[in-house]
Amino acid sequence: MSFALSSEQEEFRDTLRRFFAESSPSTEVRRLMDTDRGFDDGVWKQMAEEIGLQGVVIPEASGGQGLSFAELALALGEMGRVLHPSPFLGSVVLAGRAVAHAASEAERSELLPAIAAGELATLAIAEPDVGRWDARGISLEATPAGDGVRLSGSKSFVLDGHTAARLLVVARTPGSRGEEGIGLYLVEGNATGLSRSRLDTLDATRRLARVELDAVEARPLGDPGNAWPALEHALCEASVALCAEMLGGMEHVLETSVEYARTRHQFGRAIGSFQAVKHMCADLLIGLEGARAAVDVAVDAVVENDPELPLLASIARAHCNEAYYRAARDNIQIHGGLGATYEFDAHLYLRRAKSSQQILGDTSFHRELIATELDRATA
Amino acid sequence: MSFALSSEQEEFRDTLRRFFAESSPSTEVRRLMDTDRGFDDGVWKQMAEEIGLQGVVIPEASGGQGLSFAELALALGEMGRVLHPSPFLGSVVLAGRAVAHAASEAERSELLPAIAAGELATLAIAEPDVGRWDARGISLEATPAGDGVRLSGSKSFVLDGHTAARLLVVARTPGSRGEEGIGLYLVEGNATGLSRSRLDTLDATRRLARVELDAVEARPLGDPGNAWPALEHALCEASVALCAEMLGGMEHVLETSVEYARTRHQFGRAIGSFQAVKHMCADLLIGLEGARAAVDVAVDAVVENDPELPLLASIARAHCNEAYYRAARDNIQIHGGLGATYEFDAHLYLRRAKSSQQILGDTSFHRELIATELDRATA
Amino acid sequence: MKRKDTPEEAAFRSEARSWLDANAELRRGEGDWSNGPRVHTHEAEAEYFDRCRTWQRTKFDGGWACIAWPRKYGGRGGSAAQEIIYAQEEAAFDVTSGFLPASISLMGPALMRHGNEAQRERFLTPLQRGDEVWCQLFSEPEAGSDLAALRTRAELVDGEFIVNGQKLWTTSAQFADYGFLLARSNPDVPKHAGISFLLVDMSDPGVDVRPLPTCKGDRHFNEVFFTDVRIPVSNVVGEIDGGWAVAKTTLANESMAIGSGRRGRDTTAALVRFARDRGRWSDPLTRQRVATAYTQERVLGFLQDKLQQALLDGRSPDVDGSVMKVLWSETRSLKAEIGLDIQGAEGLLFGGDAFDRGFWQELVLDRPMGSIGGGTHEVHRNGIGERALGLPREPRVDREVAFRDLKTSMDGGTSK
Amino acid sequence: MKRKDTPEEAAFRSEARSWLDANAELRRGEGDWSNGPRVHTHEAEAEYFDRCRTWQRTKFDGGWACIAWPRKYGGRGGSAAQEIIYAQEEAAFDVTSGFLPASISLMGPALMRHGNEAQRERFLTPLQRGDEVWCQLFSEPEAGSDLAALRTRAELVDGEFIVNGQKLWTTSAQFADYGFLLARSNPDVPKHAGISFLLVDMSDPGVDVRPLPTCKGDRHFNEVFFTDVRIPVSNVVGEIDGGWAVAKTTLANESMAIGSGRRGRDTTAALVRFARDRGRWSDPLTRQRVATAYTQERVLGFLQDKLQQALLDGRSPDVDGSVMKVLWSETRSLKAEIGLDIQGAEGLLFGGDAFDRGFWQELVLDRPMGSIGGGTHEVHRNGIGERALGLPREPRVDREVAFRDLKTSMDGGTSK
Repeated sequence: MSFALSSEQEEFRDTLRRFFAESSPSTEVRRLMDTDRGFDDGVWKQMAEEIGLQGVVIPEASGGQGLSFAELALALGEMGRVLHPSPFLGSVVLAGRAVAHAASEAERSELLPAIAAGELATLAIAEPDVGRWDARGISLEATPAGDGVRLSGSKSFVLDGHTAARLLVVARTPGSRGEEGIGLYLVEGNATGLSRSRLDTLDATRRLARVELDAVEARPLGDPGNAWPALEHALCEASVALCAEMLGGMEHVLETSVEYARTRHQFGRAIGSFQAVKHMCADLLIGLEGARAAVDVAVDAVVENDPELPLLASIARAHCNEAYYRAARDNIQIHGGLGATYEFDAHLYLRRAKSSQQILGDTSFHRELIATELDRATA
Repeated sequence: MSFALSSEQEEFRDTLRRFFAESSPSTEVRRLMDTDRGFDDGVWKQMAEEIGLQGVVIPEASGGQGLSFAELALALGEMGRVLHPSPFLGSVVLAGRAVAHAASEAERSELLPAIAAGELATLAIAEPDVGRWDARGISLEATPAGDGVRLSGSKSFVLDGHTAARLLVVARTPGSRGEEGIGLYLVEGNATGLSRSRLDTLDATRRLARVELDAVEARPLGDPGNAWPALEHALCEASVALCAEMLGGMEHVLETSVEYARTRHQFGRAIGSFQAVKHMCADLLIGLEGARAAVDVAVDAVVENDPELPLLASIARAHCNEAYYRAARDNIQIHGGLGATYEFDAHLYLRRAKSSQQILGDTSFHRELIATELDRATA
Repeated sequence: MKRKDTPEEAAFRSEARSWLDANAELRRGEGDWSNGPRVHTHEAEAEYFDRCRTWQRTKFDGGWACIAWPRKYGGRGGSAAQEIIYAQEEAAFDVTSGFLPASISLMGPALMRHGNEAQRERFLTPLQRGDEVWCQLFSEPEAGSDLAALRTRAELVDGEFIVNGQKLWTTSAQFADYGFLLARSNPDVPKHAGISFLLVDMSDPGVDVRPLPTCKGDRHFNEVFFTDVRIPVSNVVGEIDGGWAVAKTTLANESMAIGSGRRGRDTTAALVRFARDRGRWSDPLTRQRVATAYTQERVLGFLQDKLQQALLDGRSPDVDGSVMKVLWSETRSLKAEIGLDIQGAEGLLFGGDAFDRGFWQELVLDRPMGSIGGGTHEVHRNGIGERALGLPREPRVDREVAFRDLKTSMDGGTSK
Repeated sequence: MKRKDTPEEAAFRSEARSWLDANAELRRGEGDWSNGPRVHTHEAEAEYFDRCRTWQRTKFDGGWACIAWPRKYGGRGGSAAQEIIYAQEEAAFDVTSGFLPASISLMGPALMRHGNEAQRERFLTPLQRGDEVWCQLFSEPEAGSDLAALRTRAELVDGEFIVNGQKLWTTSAQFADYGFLLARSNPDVPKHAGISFLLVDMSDPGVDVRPLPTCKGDRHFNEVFFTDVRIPVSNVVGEIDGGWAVAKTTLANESMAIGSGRRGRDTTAALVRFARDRGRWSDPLTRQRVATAYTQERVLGFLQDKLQQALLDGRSPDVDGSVMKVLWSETRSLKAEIGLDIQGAEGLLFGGDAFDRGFWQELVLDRPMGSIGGGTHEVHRNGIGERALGLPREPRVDREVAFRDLKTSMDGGTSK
């Protein structure tokens, strides 16, 4: 396990911290919350061209930096700290990892360079009402048509689905069930029969869309009937990436709380000298220390290709979901009246924390995955 | 609703408080914990003969005092305060209320005077392993034999089942299911084929026994095939009575905590001036105030024969189960090292609180009953 | 199950009912105007506020506005029990006075107890009629839980106070004619001893009211800025520098009102219907959590009943206001969490794209209104410990020091 | 997944393993003697204690007792990393030194840092060998969280300290040859400044050891009474009246040990098997709760790994000992509650009549050993806030006052 950062990693993190502090101050985040696209094209371009962030885990041969998942996790942590609004999670993590695991080598060398260059892709998997990020939740069927297939149906909760240039749609062969028959299909953003609409979201710093497909032409990627294991792997990685992002948010939230508790005076004393506030902060640190360790271990499991990854990813999610939400909630409480205003950023972190609990499978979903692993381990 | 006590009720409560303070000091409770019978015959006799407590809700015509359930609840509260060990809950509440609701008038005039006089009866309903206090949990069958029936099988968690002179056994007609076919059967303590053994209990101030029946002769009471509604009513009343007892325990526990927090000094200050302790006490008061109101309302529902009784009884249980256990646990925490010793009584209340959660249906059982009521109310 | 009315109470109840029948419509359950504006534009809120004001006037003219107030101050000279009976009856009708009764019940007792005769005569009747609307100007950015640390200055110059400073969390300031204001009139004495309670004309050009949006996005609250606002000495309630005593009267009324008043929408039933709708009502986890919330909701209701019974019986209430407030807020927050969790992925959405128009999402965001507004949970738990349980206070470092020498957040010190 | 050994570490590991193979049996999983006595009679505990002592002696003779201690004090002169590697290997064998390593690691560093050369030479080797067993005599009835408020008196008379007073929560006092004792040598100065750290011979007739049963019924702990026990001045560690500095060295070692050391029985797996056995494993409520407990258990394990890695790498540990301790205790308590709840009515039973011989019931009763023992959760949360987060301390009222003038519980004051 690599609980300690190398000096290169520390430098990488510091560079990113400066970059996002400058490019995503609260004023920018709030400005972008009110735009339709939800992110700044200039900053996105800078990320791709100056830092190569969209290609951080993409092999050098495909135009990426060929760094490890640990660097990707560091990058997400820095974005999470400032609530950086961008299609990074959808395009680089979800679409990028799905392609990396489920596409053929030829397809990878075609698609990954585009992602690395900052072209927007996304993964459309969950469906309206059902809202599950697992094989059970996929009903959309891929009907063979010519060389490719046609897709008809709906997807929802698609990250940046209204702006992505390419959609990777998860669908199943007609009549298949469960984990059988699942495939990954490429749909161009301008395909005929595709309509997409942005959804209003609790967390206005992350864009979601609903996607309707009416006999849309799609191109199968990889081994269409047998893509589930690869997609599951990609989803585990996305969960770990999300946790890394949550960790950054948690760190920011605790720092804010502690700073306020040290400097805000009431009754002639810093409020952090009162046990009610002090112990709230202590509990947040307990949650944060655990989250940090859980993320480190899960990131390491990705890097090492550890077969325990699905369990470790769900453990990280189950822990971070609770710890981040609690931290975001108590951060408001510690800030009192100030925390209750729209102007102060605390509620933006609460919205992010709450939404992070519900995307890519909610807490009870991940706990059930853990229980299923325990079934096996104790059988 | 009768949230306020009448002056007669206040006097009744004060008398009982003095009586139990004198007859059940901690030294006595601890002495009796190590005896097989688990209670003091002399005190039990005094309760019956001097105060008439065993007959408090039994009609005067049957040798009781003919007071209301409110007085019974007050009495249980006083017993709960001092952890008074006696067969009161089993004999007076469970057996007494089962006879009152399920037996015929003639049987009532035969059985209730004995209970009022202090003869021990009990209700045997839950069965080993299954451990449910509802119709679903009853498998024991009553096989017709002559005028009566014969019972073969096991009951467990029977309050004072090893010492009771009479057992009221709940059984079902052969082949019946659910709430159909349930009956109440009288078994004498010395019946042939009956064997009883005391169980070792987490709460050593309350005796439980396992009862084995091998073709034991039993006498049907009331309307044997249709006794479930009456028994359910008796069980609701018993749950309310248990809550009243828990309330007394909670009051004692909070008083102890507050007194200690006011007088124990650490770091040159009373520990109750520290917010960690103060807020713990405040939370206990929130729980206690709620418990008091919930018990008042449920007792009133018994008195008024309110059709909402089952719901109100389960609400009181669900609330008291949590509030008492939390109070007993935090009482130990507030007392620190002293609270962690065997010599100090705090753990006796913890054992009682924990056990009170699990007898007559546990918290999740009562929550499910509440949810079922919500089904109906919102259908 | 209800406590039975005495014959006098029954007669009063029926009188109230008859008057209500004649002057109001029964609630319909859906579309009642009294549930507040559907949309939160300034226009919709202003229209709603007008209806509230009209209803308050109707009540006053009928003799039902301030039932327990003395006749000489425009009240009915009735009892607290009659007030409750009237409220029980009124609850069946599609009427509300919105926030007005809150400001009336905060301001009225303070004026009756601490005001002079001239102030009572001038202000109490228009207050009850809703002709003059009041707002409470207490909280400040630097004086939250520690209200007495307020810094808005009131300097006495030539028989007038000149007020400069900022208040916030002021409900209805945008509609108010007058405000009751706490200001620092003497910084050279300990903080509680240098505060005056002043009545301020909100139409003064030096008063600037700006909306203060909450984290949920609501715009009920305001910030109020004072620039050289002149207040005649005759508008001081109580003694100059003795305003803290007056403030305590209004604060005591406030916390009881929060926990005991609002029953609002029957959200557990809504939760069950919602869970059923979402196919989650058969899930044992959901059932257990909803049962837990319902238990708390009912227990809170029992406490509210208990309080009312005590008032009806003329006993002093044996339920602590802070207990009710914390329980109310925690119950509301628990239901909000369940409502959001039931939705799973749909909980990501908001507004028009969300179920129930994002009602549960908004309730989650609204938690601070219960856990911070009206006093933080921490302050209320202190109160429960000290007032209700008699636990000792913390050592105080700010009692004996002149206000101007107090350590404050602005010193930037970390006092490590 | 494991961090890879350096070649030196690998060599050391294999050396340790060979020695262990030659001197101990592998764990069998069931019936290991090292899990502690099956029954809690004094005889069984004494026999277990003897085995622990024998194993400690074997380790010492093999050169494995105190790997990181300097050679001149009987240690191996090795590194912290080697200590961890040895412990990792030893974990596979059915051996334990019971409480001895704890008292060695509390006493050893204190003596090395604060003791004089004569004391080190006299005590350190028999300490490591388990030839002389030590107990810690710190806590008192009046000095719990506030240890420095201790009242056991040590009066200096003719070059000897005469000790009178009472200690409690003393582990293994019944088996101990020596104790390290904190006593009040000067009551006329503030409380931290008048304490001495003394080494006491437990066989002194003035020392009376009595068992102190815990609420669970365990008899591991003792009360120790001192009546005119004479201790030569040569047995003072550090300065007279300067014992608090020595105490702090031992206390810092203690809290880290609690959260990081005990992995013990893999209780989540036991919980799953138990739930399955009781027919409750298909219940979604149980599955979710067990998954929650397992998450905490694993996260705690990750933190323990992180700590070990830091030590192996020679970095200073970036996990706070109090964080580990609170998390450990809360996880244990959560599992206990689940284990009891799974049982439903069977949870009413105890001992032989209960499932798993009442293991879960006992674990519930044992909660205070985690939430109070080794410092209450409240004290640890203060520590996390102040030490790890830099939050300011509370105003202290007991720092500048002579010990004899301090307000104590015995004054009966309520300081309202």
